[in-house]
Amino acid sequence: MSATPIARRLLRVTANEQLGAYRVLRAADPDALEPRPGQFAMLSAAERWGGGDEQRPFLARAFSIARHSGGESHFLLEDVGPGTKRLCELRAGDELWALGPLGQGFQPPRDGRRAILVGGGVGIAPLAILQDQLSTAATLATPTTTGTPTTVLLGFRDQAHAHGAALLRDVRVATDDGSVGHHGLVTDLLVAELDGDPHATVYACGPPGMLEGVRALCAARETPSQLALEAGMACGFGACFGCVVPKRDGGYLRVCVDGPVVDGAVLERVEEPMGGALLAGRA
Amino acid sequence: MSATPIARRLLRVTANEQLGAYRVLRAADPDALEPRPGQFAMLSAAERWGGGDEQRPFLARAFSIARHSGGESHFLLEDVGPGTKRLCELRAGDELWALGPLGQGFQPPRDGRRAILVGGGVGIAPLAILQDQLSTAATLATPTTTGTPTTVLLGFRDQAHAHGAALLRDVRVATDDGSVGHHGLVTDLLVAELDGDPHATVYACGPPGMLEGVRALCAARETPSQLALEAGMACGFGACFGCVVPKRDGGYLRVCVDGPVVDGAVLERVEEPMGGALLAGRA
Amino acid sequence: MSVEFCGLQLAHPIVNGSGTFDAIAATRAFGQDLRANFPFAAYVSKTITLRPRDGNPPPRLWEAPAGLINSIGLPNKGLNGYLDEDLPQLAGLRTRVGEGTGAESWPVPVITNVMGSSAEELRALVEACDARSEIAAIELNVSCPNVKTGLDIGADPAQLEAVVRAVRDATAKPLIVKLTPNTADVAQCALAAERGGADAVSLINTLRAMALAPASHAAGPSRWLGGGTGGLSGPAIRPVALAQVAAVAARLKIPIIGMGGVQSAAHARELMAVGASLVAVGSESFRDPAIGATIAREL
Amino acid sequence: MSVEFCGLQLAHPIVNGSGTFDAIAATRAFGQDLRANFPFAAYVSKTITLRPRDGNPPPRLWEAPAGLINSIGLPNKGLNGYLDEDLPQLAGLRTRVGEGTGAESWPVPVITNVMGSSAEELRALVEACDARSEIAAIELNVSCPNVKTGLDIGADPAQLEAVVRAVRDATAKPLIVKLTPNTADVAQCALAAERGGADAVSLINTLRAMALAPASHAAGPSRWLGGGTGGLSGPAIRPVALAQVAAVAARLKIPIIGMGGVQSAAHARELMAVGASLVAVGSESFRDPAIGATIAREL
Ligand SMILES: Cc1cc2nc3c(=O)[nH]c(=O)nc-3n(C[C@H](O)[C@H](O)[C@H](O)COP(=O)(O)OP(=O)(O)OC[C@H]3O[C@@H](n4cnc5c(N)ncnc54)[C@H](O)[C@@H]3O)c2cc1C
Ligand SMILES: Cc1cc2nc3c(=O)[nH]c(=O)nc-3n(C[C@H](O)[C@H](O)[C@H](O)COP(=O)(O)OP(=O)(O)OC[C@H]3O[C@@H](n4cnc5c(N)ncnc54)[C@H](O)[C@@H]3O)c2cc1C
Ligand SMILES: Cc1cc2nc3c(=O)[nH]c(=O)nc-3n(C[C@H](O)[C@H](O)[C@H](O)COP(=O)(O)O)c2cc1C
Ligand SMILES: Cc1cc2nc3c(=O)[nH]c(=O)nc-3n(C[C@H](O)[C@H](O)[C@H](O)COP(=O)(O)O)c2cc1C
Ligand code: FES
Ligand code: FES
Repeated sequence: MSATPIARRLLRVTANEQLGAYRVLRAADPDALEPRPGQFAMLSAAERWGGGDEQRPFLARAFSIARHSGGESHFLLEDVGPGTKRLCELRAGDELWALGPLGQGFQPPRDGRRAILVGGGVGIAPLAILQDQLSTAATLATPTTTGTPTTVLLGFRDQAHAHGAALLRDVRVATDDGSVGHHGLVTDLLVAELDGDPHATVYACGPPGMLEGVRALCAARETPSQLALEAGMACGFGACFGCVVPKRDGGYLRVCVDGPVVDGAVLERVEEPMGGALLAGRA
Repeated sequence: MSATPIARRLLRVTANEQLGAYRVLRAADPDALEPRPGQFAMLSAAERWGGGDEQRPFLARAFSIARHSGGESHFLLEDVGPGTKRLCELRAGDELWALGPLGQGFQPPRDGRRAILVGGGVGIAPLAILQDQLSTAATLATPTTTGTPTTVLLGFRDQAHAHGAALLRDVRVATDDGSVGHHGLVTDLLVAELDGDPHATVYACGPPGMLEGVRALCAARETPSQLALEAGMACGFGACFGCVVPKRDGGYLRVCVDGPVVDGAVLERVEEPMGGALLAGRA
Repeated sequence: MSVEFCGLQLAHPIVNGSGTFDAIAATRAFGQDLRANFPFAAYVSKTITLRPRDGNPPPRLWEAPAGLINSIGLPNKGLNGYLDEDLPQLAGLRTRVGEGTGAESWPVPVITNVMGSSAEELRALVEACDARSEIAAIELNVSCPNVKTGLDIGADPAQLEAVVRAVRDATAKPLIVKLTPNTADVAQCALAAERGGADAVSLINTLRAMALAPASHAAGPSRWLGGGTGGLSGPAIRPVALAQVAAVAARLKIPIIGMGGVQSAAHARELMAVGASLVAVGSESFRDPAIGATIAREL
Repeated sequence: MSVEFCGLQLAHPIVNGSGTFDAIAATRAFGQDLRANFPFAAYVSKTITLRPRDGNPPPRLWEAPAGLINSIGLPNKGLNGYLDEDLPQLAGLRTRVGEGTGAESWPVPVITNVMGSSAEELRALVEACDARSEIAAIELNVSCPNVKTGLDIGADPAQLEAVVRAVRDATAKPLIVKLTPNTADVAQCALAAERGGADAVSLINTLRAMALAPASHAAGPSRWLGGGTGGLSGPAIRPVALAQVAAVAARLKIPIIGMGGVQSAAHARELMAVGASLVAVGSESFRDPAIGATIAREL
């Protein structure tokens, strides 16, 4: 496979559609390399990136490649701050910068294991392209041509977010408020799956709490887990050393080049990156 | 007359129309005080003020109030940089912040002098409202109710810019390239006027070179001149001391509070503010 | 929201940064009403020097990424001009807090900011200010990057301590030392001011900065600012301000006026969280002259 | 556009800032092709210390107005890890200038950036680098705001001169001193480096800065960065960089690598206009990894 060029690509937005609480952004991306599931791109709007009251965003933002087909790249966006807000606003015809695909993607299941995909919130994005590829077994090079048997478990906050589940096929959903599917955590569904048949590989992407749940469940059962991590990123290609998470055996890994997908076994636990010391205040 | 409130007003754009090389921006401004001709407002777009490659504009920008009627303020804009570009882009319905009217406006002619209005480029803006008021003599409190006899001389670069002349009535135009009206400087027209009848007050606004021409011509003839100056401004209300021009008798005046309109006699000359020392470079 | 600061009772903790709000010019622009509705809880004057100064030749301003460079050069009427002409007009400013019938009117004390090129000059300035009842407190500018002397005194802890000590007994009014941010260790300078007898410190002043004329403007590349160099203010310097205020607060017992890039109540709260007692708003007032009042209301 | 710098022949004057481009990681991300098409004319390594360092706990980044605060904490494999594992991979980088048949390929020399907490440590680092032919020049980091020692040496002219003198005769390779911007008078520090025997200076490093966690994030207000404080880079600091490079250039005879907020050829030209011989691009590479090559082409 040839390599991602160092040059950013200027893409033209072809569609930006609402999907419940999310947006699906599509852009013509004929020159992109075929991404591996789990890889991401650094995106920024070509215009009006920055400014506003807080003079942000300044840096590009990381997004999982949700799909790449027909010369278009697809992204699933959730508006959580100035960068995602701006990207959510883009309309067909607008331009954005993209760098990627970047990082380490998911590895195919070994030993004939079935695949359990566990997604939480906007973290379902990389599972869409993963599901596609597992079902055709085209790039993940499994021994079968009929694809890997795949179970998809998705967790959402509420009904508006659960609409995002339409990005994948044959899914089972859990919601925090019980408005759709199982009332509770997606990891409840995972427990039942693993208890039924532990000969699986778990692929997970979602908020830190969910990933930590998945990691711990899999570790307890010695089920292999591949976790797609998130971290604040400045560059996405290993230049800044900003995106680190601690490794089980000491030191840190760079999520952008050593991840975002890592073997659950390399982590002690998945944590929300919390700031430094509390301020003592003054007397 | 009551005073400009310290609070900025959030105005809604009602129209933004092309006028040759310029735009005429109108905004609903029901709470504005009646401006005196020559006063200005500090404007900034409510959204997307800043950002972009150079992270500018940051400060508000100064604009002459070209007219204020029917509860609307009118501005004549020329796109010369990031701030004017953004304002030129505003569409009906968009919002902008306005502070003003600010500064010292034109004084009515004394001793029964007629008024000669001399404008250059976008500097014609404050002459529009001045012409209106001179013709009704409403606020300038001249002894006559039929208005002051007024001659309007406008200079432009070329035909596209000369379209701006439509902002005023009964004008005579000069263009640098001869495409409209007199082929040459607007000060050529002024010389002829003053030679014909020097019992006049000259009101001028335009680029520094033109203003200096007007100042010198008037000074030589002892004709009173009122010059509307420009200077880079951070605040517009005397807070920053940034907008100064040198006075004839030493020291500086603040264009925003001592001007923008000043008596030509207080200046030694009108100069393009040029930067500090040339860089020597290194061996 | 009312606060006590060095014995002064203030309506709220938001004041202006020296040189970024001219109460007299603002009253000309916005009318007498401003005098009863001043947007700040105390009024800090522009820096006053012994003799009048015209300030630097223009251009004096350059818009920078998320900020502003100024090279104003401390124009002022000189001590006597200030005391005779300006101070009487500055006395009696008031600010209003709360709405409707619950609104209260508070006096707005005057803090006079002074700069001198020697301890003697500074002492003369402080003595003269001490004699005037309209002045509630004195701020020593030892940090202005536009004038050589200001820099040197403020950046060297030993010199700074000596200067503060030299003027300290010339006044019983609160003495605030405005520190320079252009130094290796601002906490050392703050400690020196404290040892010298300062009642409070204020920071940060502008960062030394420069701008070149736009490529289109001159035959060769030239400095834009008439003063050659200038000082950077605005949001761009807010992270530096936060670090310096935190560093000073960790070492000092006396109160701190924090400033640098404050645009909102959230920014003011951050400076207070790291240890500022009062927060000053500078450049943001240029964009919105009422921002001081808005921040105070939203705190 | 080719330039000579301390005896090195470079394809053009644009290099990377230390710690803002990892040639090895970039080759993993962008492929082997990068090795023949490197975006910079010289490759400056991230700071290397004697012993390996993990760096600071996360979060390490905060986006600031027109910039970025980092608190990376100098993670690196240590001297031996660098010399044994990384350096062989860094040798042989090349860059291409011009298009089509006129294109020329130039070698990309390696400049190794080192930091030590004492003159002895620095000397050991410099000696080890001197022994390796793959290293073309050595940059001393005496300015990193994240590690106490770096600060103190670089901000005090006397100490700085002593340190540079102590390592100077340990190598015949060009010795570049990367100055700290967090100082009262950067020109004095630069002069001290020059007196100590530096062949060039580079500046500016990041400005000491701080960020608090978003109000939503914690029970009480807390520092965001795992390292407590960090360094500000990007466009926000460009006006400070311009002033400091100009101040140093006015006093020094040795060449200067200028950096700080460079995003375009116009910004690079400004630094060169005030006296920089080379220009380094730091944070902007994060937004656009090819920006070094773009700037070189547009100069
Ligand atoms: C590999 C990877 C893949 C991802 N895939 C997706 C995806 O497919 N879809 C998607 O929607 N998102 C995805 N994300 C998350 C996405 O990158 C972030 O939501 C985005 O960067 C947020 O930017 P923002 O400007 O909208 O919000 P920000 O304001 O940056 O807020 C996001 C979080 O950053 C922190 N923060 C707040 N202010 C600052 C500041 N000034 N500096 C630094 N941090 C701050 C806070 O913790 C805040 O909650 C992915 C992230 C990674 C690393
Ligand atoms: C009282 C007054 C009334 C005015 N009336 C009008 C009017 O009616 N209509 C109108 O179109 N204009 C008017 N102007 C001019 C208008 O304010 C300017 O054109 C505007 O501020 C330019 O902003 P900009 O961002 O578009 O361009 P800028 O980029 O700010 O460029 C304008 C000029 O500023 C300088 N400059 C460039 N970069 C910088 C920088 N970074 N920092 C500082 N200066 C820089 C250069 O000399 C440049 O040519 C008036 C000005 C004043 C003072
Ligand atoms: C135009 C301008 C003029 C200033 N004049 C003075 C001054 O006379 N004396 C002083 O101590 N500080 C002066 N300052 C510094 C401010 O008081 C303040 O310390 C600095 O601008 C940082 O705050 P800000 O980022 O909110 O503007 C000035 C700042 C600006 C922008
Ligand atoms: C994430 C990051 C890491 C850095 N690491 C180092 C370093 O290891 N050693 C060093 O000397 N400078 C380091 N720097 C400073 C840069 O080399 C440069 O001096 C500074 O960022 C200013 O340039 P810029 O504004 O173009 O980024 C680092 C800067 C950043 C942003
Ligand atoms: S985001 Fe820069 S190293 Fe990972
Ligand atoms: S623009 Fe600030 S004093 Fe005139």
